[in-house]
Amino acid sequence: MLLEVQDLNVYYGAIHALQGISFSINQGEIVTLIGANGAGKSTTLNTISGILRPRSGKVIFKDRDITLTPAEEIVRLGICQSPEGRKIFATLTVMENLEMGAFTQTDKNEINRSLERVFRSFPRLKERQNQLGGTLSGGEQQMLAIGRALMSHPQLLLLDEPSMGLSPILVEEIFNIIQEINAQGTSILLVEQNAQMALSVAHRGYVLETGRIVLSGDSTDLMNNPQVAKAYLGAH
Amino acid sequence: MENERLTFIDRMIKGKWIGKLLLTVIVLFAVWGVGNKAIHNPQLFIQQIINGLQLGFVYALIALGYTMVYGIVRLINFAHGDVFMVGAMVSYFAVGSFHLHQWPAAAFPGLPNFISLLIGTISVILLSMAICAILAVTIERIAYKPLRNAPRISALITAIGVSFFLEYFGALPFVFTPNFITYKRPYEIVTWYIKDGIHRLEAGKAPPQGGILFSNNLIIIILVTVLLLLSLTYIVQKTKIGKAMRASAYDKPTSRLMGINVDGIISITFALGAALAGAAGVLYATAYPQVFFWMGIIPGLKAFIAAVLGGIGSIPGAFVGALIMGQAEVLAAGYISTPMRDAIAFSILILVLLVRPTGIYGEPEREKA
Amino acid sequence: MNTQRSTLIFWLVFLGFLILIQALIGTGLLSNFWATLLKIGAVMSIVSIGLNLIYGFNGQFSLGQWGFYAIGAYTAADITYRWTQLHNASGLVVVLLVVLLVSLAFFLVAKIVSRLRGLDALSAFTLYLIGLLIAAILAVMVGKGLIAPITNILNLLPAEWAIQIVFFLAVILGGCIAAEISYIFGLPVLTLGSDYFGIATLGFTIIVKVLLDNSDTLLGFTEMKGARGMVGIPKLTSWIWVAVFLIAVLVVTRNLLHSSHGRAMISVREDEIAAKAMGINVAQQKTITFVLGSFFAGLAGALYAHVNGFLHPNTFNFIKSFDPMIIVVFGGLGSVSGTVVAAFTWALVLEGLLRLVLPQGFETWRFVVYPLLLLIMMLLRPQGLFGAFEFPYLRQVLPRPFQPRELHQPPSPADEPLNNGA
Amino acid sequence: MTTPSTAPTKALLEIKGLTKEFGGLKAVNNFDMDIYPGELVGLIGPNGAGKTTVFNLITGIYVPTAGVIRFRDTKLIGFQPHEITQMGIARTFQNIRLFPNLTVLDNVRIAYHIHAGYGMFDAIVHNKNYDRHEKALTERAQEFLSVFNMHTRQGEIAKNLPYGEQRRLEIARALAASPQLLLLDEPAAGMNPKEVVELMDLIHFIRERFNLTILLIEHQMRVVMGICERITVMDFGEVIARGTPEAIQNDEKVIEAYLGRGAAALSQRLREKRSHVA
Repeated sequence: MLLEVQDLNVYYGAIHALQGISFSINQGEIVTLIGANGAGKSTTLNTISGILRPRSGKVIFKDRDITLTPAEEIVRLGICQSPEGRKIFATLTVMENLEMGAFTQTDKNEINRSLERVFRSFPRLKERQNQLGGTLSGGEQQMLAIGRALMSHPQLLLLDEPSMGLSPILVEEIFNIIQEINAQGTSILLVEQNAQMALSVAHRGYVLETGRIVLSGDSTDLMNNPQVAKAYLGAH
Repeated sequence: MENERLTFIDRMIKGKWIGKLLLTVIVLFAVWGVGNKAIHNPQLFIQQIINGLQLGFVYALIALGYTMVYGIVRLINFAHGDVFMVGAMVSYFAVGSFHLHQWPAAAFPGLPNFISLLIGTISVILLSMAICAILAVTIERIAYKPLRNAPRISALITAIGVSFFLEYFGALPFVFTPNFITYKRPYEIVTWYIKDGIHRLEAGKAPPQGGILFSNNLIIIILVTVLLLLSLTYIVQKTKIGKAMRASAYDKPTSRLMGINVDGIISITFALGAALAGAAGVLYATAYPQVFFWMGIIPGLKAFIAAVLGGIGSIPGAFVGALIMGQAEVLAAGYISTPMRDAIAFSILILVLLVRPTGIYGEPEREKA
Repeated sequence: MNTQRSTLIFWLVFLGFLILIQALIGTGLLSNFWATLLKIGAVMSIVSIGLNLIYGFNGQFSLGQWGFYAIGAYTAADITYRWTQLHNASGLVVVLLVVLLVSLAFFLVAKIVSRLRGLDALSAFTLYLIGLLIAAILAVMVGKGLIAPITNILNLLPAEWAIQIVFFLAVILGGCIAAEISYIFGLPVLTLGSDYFGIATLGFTIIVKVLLDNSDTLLGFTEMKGARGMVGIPKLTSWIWVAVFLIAVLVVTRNLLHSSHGRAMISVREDEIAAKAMGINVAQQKTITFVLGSFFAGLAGALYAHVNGFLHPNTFNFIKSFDPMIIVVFGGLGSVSGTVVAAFTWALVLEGLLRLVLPQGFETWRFVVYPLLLLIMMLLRPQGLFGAFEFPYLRQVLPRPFQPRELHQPPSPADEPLNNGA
Repeated sequence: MTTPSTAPTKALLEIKGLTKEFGGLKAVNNFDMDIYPGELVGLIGPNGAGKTTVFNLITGIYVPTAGVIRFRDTKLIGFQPHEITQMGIARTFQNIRLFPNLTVLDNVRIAYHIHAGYGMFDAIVHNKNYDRHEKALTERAQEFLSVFNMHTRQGEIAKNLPYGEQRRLEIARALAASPQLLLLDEPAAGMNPKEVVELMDLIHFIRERFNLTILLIEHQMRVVMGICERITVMDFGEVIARGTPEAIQNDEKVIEAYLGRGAAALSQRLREKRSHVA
């Protein structure tokens, strides 16, 4: 098991945002968390990334307890997040953005290899490497966000809403790339509003509702689950 | 684009020329006031420009600290001027009590006088820079870091508190005392004058009428400032730490997600800014040889105005703003009114802000989400 | 409802407090030292309430409060000085005329400006400036003729009465002058972004201080004596006067905040763009609040001038201009109760207790201890002493819940959670 | 249902040649649009196409570089945002912009400020005039909240409301300014399908009840195609297509730039691909 989350409880002040969440990700899997806005999806990711501290519960990565490990250390261990809303460093160039993704890497050759890999996946970034991040279009920014996360050469990639605000045609492209990245051996935890797309690429999925996991299972099963279909896939 | 209901008067007003007229009148008035006297006595004018340059370069070093700290934590670090004061004080003790500047001469007696003085002076500057950096990081850890998630004003109030503390602690009799202290320079002042070529001014002699004076101080100040400025620009633009500083300034949570130790980067920023202020402290004290516990307030304030004038958060802005501030202050004092020079400095700031609401190098209108 | 009762209790507590302190002062139980500190506390309350309106409720980070305080102080001091030392009402008459004519000029310019669409702030400022200059010159010219008759009228009254009337008018006029200057200064400056506005207002404070340093030479008011400090101001600020002004300020603030105008003011702090989208004239709201806050600062300055009978430009140094800001943050942004408590605490502890507690020879430690207290306070309670808490009378009471008279057919959210599917 | 696009009535909102540059970059370029009374019009397009900029131009937050916006025969250019709201255009925001620290009731009462009926002086002395108008205003706000089923939450602080209710409050607040034209900026963003259905019901409801004309920016095709009568598609600041939902769905240009092959077909394809990989 690559990542295991055990009975996680997170609070924002008095608000109980995550109420005992447990799930796991196996090596090579794409696992998706779906749920409504405010269900706790991003909170889960940020807790794994070490930005938020849980009040109780554990996050175990490769048999190591990383619950209280600081965020920068977690990146070094091999988990990297591409945050919601892309969060490109608009005042840095594309190249510098990618270098920031590789901040924890010290080996120059390794960085160059990562860079080549990212440019292979996203040739458009190579064309624009000297442009400021803020001048990219929405789709390009999303590519940069994913590419930047890949620069740290993670074993587990956390993707927060990669389809947000993108046109259907770009969503398609992004999801294609997500599958490619996975095929190259990176495990992915995918958080999505767009449940249909998410379930179609994921192996397994969990449904979050107000801080709890209410359903879990194989993505095909989830897709065929009438309740999920009604609430998240928009079937009538 | 034009409104249909426009009358003749409306159309006159539409050009926004009234405000521009006011600005033009003010600028013309100032130019006339200065220019008139400058033409009558061009030597004096050039002398003023040189004096302003010296002041402006010192301000630039202080302003950089304000601007860098503001850029990364959006805090107006009011204690920065007092860090500058500490820098001057450290060099005072280093030179006056410990004769730090003489160590190369003592260690390597064979060294030429010029070289040993140079190394000695550099040591004094480096010591001030180091101590200021340590001080600033300590302040940051104790007073600002715990408030990072509190409202912005809390940190500002703490900064004012720290500023008070440094001043009044410094004023205690066993620290720096509440008195003016005459500063002993690590090197002798050598003055030259320009009149039919450059001549060295003999010590104790009055400069000839119409000669333009400049000293080795001016050269040292400009050299040190340019050197530090270039190193800083290199650090911020080219190194990994500098890029991480810019990334953290733009978005801290995301920077942490990239594995950047944001707290560490903030500390480094404070340290860099304070080191520059420390160097500025030494240079200021050698130029205006008197140190006392309040001395950080006014230069600190001027440098701060300079940083805002240039567009706070922008490094070239701080530099340009400081040069403008130095000139404005000296020219205002020389040609308009000495007691009003602080008021004039601020009036310039307000006028510039009215025309460019985010300073000279500030970001123009950007698309809002 | 409880509003009636809390109002009653508020007034009773206030009257009791007023009488108690007055009795203590009258009987000599409260030394002059502490009585002065109480007055200073009340004065600081007034300045700080003004600042809390501007910063705490309207969201404009202003460091100019101290400048307006200085303007109020010197204006009022000049009026009473001329009355008591020069035995004429020249200050009163001229300032009164200036206030009236400048208001009129502003009103007229505002009429013109409102008709001109697309005028930028700087141009509007220029028009106002022209109006101000014309009105001021006119006021001085007209005023000269009126000095003698008004002095005579006032002299008909008993001397104690006359001086109290002059004092009262001087305080109000001090506030008005501060308000008018804040109006014209705020016009262009309020368009700046938050931090830049703060810096511009800080600049204002410094400019005022420098002008006061040179008041005898540059401005030509020889009686103000520039950097040497103005002496000979009558000590007219009694405890009753400050208490009355404080309560008036409190009531005005409270009533304003509990009205639609107050809500509009707060909406600007909450979200400027959303406020605009709700039809609120954000620029106007900012100006009104800034002027009102500065009016309070002027009042407070005027009262302060007559506490010690001595004014020095160094009192209005920009370092001191942080004091009201510290009080406001210390009391809690957006809490009027907190501001008053903090102001009195500030005066009594910093000026009073610390002076007494520190042993002989350690007086200079006062300002070493003060920032440490400030630091500890900020670390422990960054939201301020009171947060947004208010005492009952000042607190806004929620209206009775709505009783639907008829049943509407709103789209009701059908809440059926998925829990059962787990 | 009426078909206003063919009706001979005059346009409520008329936009001609609207252009806005930011530092030489054309965010909106030569944009035309007419909206007739009672219509529900959709504005769609990829991120950064300039949709929100169009909203900001209509509501006066930006001043256009060129072009004309006419609302009920008044040229809007040069008017301040608050004046435009007072003329009868209200809006919501992409990222909800409530007054976060104020109560639900105050959020609505602020929208009534322009009709407060009493002045500064009345407020300061709390006279009869104040009492009367303040009471009436509060009651109106409360009654209004009850229309949106939120009257029981009047005392709650806006930022503590759940997401869906914040959206509802924002729409309610916009309507409290009694607009004729309502601009909704991505109201369904961040909502799950169930909430989206509720939102669509709500939009239908307010449209009937308040006799509104609505212009809607939205990404979720289901919303746009489901409720809009006419749709304008933008890309790179320019209009690339306009027409009925059916026409838009079949427009080659739109498919190429924006819609793609359609979500269902795509998801099917991705599944096949995955089973291939696995």
